[in-house]
Amino acid sequence: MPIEFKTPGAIQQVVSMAQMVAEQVMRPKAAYYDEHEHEIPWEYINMMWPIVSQSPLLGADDSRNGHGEAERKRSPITNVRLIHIVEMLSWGDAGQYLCTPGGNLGAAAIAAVGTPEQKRRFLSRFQGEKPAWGAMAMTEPQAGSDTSAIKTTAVRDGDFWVLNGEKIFCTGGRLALEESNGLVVVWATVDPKAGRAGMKPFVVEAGTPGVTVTKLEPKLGIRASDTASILLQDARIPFDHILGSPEVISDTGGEKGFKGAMKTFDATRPIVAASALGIARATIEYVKHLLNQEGITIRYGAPLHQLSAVELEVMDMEAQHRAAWLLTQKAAWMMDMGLNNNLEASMCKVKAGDAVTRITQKAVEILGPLGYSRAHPVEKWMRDAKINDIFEGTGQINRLIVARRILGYTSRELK
Amino acid sequence: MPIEFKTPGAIQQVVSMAQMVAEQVMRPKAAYYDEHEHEIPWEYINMMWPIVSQSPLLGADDSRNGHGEAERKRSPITNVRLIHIVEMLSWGDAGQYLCTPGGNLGAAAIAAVGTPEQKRRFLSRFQGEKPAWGAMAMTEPQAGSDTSAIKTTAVRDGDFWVLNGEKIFCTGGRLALEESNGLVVVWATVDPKAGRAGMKPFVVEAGTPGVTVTKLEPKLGIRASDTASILLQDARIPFDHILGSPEVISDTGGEKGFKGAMKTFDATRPIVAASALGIARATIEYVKHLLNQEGITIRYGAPLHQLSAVELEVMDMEAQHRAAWLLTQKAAWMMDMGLNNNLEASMCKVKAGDAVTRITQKAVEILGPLGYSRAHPVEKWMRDAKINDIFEGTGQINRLIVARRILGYTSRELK
Amino acid sequence: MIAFSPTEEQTLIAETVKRFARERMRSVFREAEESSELPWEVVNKGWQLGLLSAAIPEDYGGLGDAQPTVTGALAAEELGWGDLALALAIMVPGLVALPILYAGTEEQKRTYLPRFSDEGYPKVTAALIEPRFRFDPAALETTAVRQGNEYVLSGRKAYVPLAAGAELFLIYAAEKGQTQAFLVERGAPGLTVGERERLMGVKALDTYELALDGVRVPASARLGGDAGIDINRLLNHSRVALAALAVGLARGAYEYALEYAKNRVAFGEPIAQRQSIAFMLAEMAIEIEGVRLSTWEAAWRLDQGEEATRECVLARQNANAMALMVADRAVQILGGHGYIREYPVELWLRNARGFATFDGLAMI
Amino acid sequence: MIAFSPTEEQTLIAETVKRFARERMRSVFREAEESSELPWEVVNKGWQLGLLSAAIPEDYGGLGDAQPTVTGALAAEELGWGDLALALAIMVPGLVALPILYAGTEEQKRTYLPRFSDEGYPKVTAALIEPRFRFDPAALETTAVRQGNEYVLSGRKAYVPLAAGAELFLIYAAEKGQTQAFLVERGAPGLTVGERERLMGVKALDTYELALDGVRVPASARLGGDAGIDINRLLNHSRVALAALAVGLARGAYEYALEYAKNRVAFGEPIAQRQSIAFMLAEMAIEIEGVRLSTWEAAWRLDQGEEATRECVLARQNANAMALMVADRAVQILGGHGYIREYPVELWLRNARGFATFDGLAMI
Repeated sequence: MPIEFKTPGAIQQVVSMAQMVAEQVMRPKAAYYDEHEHEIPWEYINMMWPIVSQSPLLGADDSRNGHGEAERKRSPITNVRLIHIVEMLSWGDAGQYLCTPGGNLGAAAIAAVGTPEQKRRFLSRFQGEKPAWGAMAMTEPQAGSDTSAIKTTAVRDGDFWVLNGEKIFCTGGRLALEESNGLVVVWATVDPKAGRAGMKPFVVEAGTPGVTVTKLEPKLGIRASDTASILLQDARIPFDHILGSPEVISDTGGEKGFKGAMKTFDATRPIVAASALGIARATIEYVKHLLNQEGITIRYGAPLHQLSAVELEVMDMEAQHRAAWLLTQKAAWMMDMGLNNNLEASMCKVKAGDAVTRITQKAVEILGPLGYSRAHPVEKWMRDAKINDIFEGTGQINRLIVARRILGYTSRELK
Repeated sequence: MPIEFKTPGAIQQVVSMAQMVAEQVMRPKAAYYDEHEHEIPWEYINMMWPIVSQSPLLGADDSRNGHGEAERKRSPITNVRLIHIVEMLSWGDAGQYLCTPGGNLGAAAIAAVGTPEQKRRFLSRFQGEKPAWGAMAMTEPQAGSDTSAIKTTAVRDGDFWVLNGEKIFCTGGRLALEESNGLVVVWATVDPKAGRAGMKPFVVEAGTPGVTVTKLEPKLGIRASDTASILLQDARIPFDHILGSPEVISDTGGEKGFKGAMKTFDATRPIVAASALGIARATIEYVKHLLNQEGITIRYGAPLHQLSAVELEVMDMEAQHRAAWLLTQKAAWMMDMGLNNNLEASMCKVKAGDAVTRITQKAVEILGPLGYSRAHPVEKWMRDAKINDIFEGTGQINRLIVARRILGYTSRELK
Repeated sequence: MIAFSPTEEQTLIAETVKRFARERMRSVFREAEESSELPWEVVNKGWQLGLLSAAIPEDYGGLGDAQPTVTGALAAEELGWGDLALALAIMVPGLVALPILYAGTEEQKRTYLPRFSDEGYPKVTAALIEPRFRFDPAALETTAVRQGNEYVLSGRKAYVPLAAGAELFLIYAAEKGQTQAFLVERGAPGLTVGERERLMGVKALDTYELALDGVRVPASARLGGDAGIDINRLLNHSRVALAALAVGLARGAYEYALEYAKNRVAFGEPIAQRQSIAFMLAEMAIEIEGVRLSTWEAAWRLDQGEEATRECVLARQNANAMALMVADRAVQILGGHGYIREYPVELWLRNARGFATFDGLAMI
Repeated sequence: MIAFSPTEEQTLIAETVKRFARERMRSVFREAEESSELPWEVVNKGWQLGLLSAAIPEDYGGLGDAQPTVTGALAAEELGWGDLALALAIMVPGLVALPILYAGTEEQKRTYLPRFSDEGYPKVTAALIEPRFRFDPAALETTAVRQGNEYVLSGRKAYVPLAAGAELFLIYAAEKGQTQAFLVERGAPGLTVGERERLMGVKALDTYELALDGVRVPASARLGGDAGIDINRLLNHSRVALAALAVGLARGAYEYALEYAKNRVAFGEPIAQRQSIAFMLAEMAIEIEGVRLSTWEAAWRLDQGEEATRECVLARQNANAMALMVADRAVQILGGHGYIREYPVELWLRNARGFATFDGLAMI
């Protein structure tokens, strides 16, 4: 397969569909959901559910029913297709996009680490009649980037695990636990002394007693999406809700459960990058459109001394956007090829996070009095954008991962 | 004394003198000495020597004869005046400026740590008939920013010290040791196991047997200035050539000798910053002059959408230059006021190093085919500029110092 | 002399404002932002600090500070540290008083200035910005046409603070292509205060669009009489005010991020002990100080009677970029907490981005 | 399909060039720079790799690569890694051959192209840049005026590589305001090769000013005949070549700094174990890869027959900034060693700064 940059027809088709949804369902309501924080965008959800539940459009769902491997082999564009759709939907509205029903991160973890039986049991809900959500709960008040500091415990009690602790920053936690028959994959330690080796993922289903959504964070942007705090008070779940081995496997070679979680980041970081770049593209298009109305078109190739400050800035926006998008496509393509993309996943995340932050912030400035006003969408895009440099690993954490990989250092050698 | 930004008349006068030297002696030969690396700019040196040797114009010289303290009290503008002169001379040519005769860093160390008797004995040469240079030798092949890794040893032998080791990156080492009756302050350890506590400064005079300049580094810029390697082979110097106490004072409270050296950086970092900013100003003036010839003047205050890319860039150059110059003036002013300026000295060094690097690199680009040509001075200024982000503490080391100070961290807490 | 130490008097003023900012502004600013309502009690208290009156010469009822702009910069930094929306609200009367002071006729000064030393917050505002991409204070679309003994004003303004309650408007308009200013009373036929605007930040401060539909004012309403105004001179006072506010906002964000980084433990030690975080903080500190000094210099030059356009423009431009960089990094240092509205840094990021737009929205 | 894997053939070519760069270019580049002399043996060897011939269709004596620009980008990256001055020297014949290939008449192609598959390095060069601040390839000051069956060329050119030994010049000039190109033989009356230029970097490559004082060429010397040329199309091939070279240069600087940082011990451990250094390296790696992919895309679009001006311009612009950033950081990571000429990074910094200026100095 030679170097090529043509989006395959199969992807173009689904992107066209996503574009229709973005233009006709998401855009018209984007400002509304921004102003009405935590209202649930049911129009979008109900529009998307039939699609998501019928076809393996979005992410890990294509691994359901245990056919993930076969599926992947048949269509080596799963990840490339997915990032294209995510980019398009985020172009529509990143807040609504994050409410897309389906298994999401929760299902991804199950698909990555669960047994075939677990996949069947837990993932079928994402093909049902009603929208359902999966989510992942990792972060705790004292444990952000440092996931090894997690304090939530899972204690075995006969055929059950008893979970206790508090999770924060769980994207879509409310949708999973309160608005659907969904599930949350909760990370807890079975042995607080064992560090990462003791950390295990547990499937917590909606309706489990002792599990409460205690808070939805008020946020800078992506306000349609809920960022939930979840309290686990003696929450009892069946023993076989643990994903992977219940054994605490010590240091070397081990950490399988934790590594499983890290592995899902290799898939999800390009997705976050794609979401960022959907916002970035929306912003660039809007700026260029507005400049066009003012009779300003970008003179690509004009020498520096002829360019206006705004032209140069827009060109830089486009260059950064393009580089980030290509890095993201490559990271996804590598996954599709079955290549280890751990380095590339973090690279594209860093670049996309930087690019979208810079592009949206500059756009607000360029548009002057219009940029800062909520009558135009650019200020919202600036607010939405920033999350992409923070969640699924901050820009700093991802730089650290890139640095370790290029230097061949362990996390002990490069802290 | 209220906030004020008027350069005092006394400083304006010496700056005018320095400007004459810069315009009439330095600028006409700047390209020549750049092309003829390591030729010594005697015109400049001979022009400066009568001034430098007669009046406390340049730096530590005003501390000579043990009258430093009194001098400082009488004229609380010593450091502010000095940075103004350095800025002006570096505007002329940074390479020649670095050949300015006088005690320089060597004398600074003697003035800071030496006894009154040592000051008399060692510093009088900087008032003699013939130009003489002082220098400082700290860096070694394996010890750059990490000065505690120094391997040069000083072993006591009766009334002598015997020095062995190799020093590199000694600015003006050749002028001090081979071209004049000068001196180099050499840092060596009297107890390799004691770390910094064992590090002591020793005065090594020109003509000392066993002391050889083994190499002059070929450099990117500042080519008139020599960056010498100095080999010390059983170099015997009298016992009382040690500066400060010969005792190894252990960890806490101690490190007096080393702290003395660090203290001189508080004085010299603003000087390096000023030199950087002389280059930066020369560059900005040249760019604006050339733009003026093309009929382009900077429209300060025009809205962003009206500015050309070049206008915005020049304005940014000027803003960064100005901020850096004010930081530098403040650091020098604090010294004059007797205030601890350790934080401010590193702040201005970081900012000036960044600013001059960026300004000169951008200027080459803006001038297009002219910028990259050696027929114009801008490319040389870009080459000269870069040293300022490296010597007397790289930008990274100075950021580290700033960070420790603002966070209240020791060097153990923030490595 | 070159010197970087405020006078004792200035230090006292700055300390007073600092205390006010810490005790009064910081206790209400987040709620004010979330509710989009000005806490008038605090604004009135801020007004009663008498900062504007201090800048007005004794002849016109003020205190006649010798370095009004430098002192103003020191005070504005503290107000900006407290909260940008409240700071702008406290400074709104200056948008009318200072142009009168710097460009008004003797009669205008005598008529209007004394009221700015009253205890009661003056119900005035000014309208400069226009709601368009190509807004340019030196080439306004709002026009003033002389007809006999009157001027007729037409056009549209935006970002007019507190317009709903204002009884006196200073309205900038182009007269024969030159920007001039006109004092317009509330209720003048053709003057309509539009809907309250919705902005990204400074939500506690209510701002409005203004429609001018052939508003007639007597010739005497023209600021500066026949001489008119030099818009650039007034803008310089605005530029330096915005720069000082930006320094204050950035200092607040920097201090907050620094404390957070020292207290937030990850991987066994405070995150501030990581070079990536520590270097970010170091650069924030350096940039803040550099812009602060640039702002002081610009202010000092204005007090010296220099035009100082270059210094004012550069200080402001640098301040825009610096405040955005600092606030953005503060969000980054707080990570997830930086993104949620229970912490202040996201608000500082939104407010910081405003400085590029707020022409004429503050003045010292 | 979206795919990021070169073909086996391309990989083979890239590997061959990589070996040549490592073994031949890297062993002579520093001395060549210091002595300002081209190591012709290495340049000839580089020429004999046949990269240009590979891009020329079989009809004209070449090998007819299916993706000539993509393959060219892969090869240029490796040459740029080896050394920029030598890379440019090896690529000089392409400055004549490729414009003929892309814009020449059938006759011009048949006349000139076959010689570019010869073993011997063709003594040709091209002149586009003009020695002035306002240089603009689309608005040249050098003019071509039609007089009967001839064109008369007048003006001044700069940055003309290897002009002293060239026997054929492709000279760009404005004809009625449009940029056209003319094939001029050495010795044409009025054509004077000036003094060798002194530049900041790429010193091994000799470049010259050129004076055109009413140089007369037959009408048939006009590239593309009556149709002429589309300068922008040719510039796109130059932009993508410069971007690829910049990626190669940057990769060299990055790799060198990375190895240095892993081996240089300070404060008890390799400096690469400090976040400040490690993060710099991470960002360098990310930017290099981002520009590489942007360059590939631009090259691919050209191979598809698209105009792709936007992609080519953005790739080059991004490459300029990236190469400068990477080389500057490499100097910074090496500290004092970065500043001295016994280490290569200062050379890479000087060369990196050239990319903004080198319009038309490389082409693929």
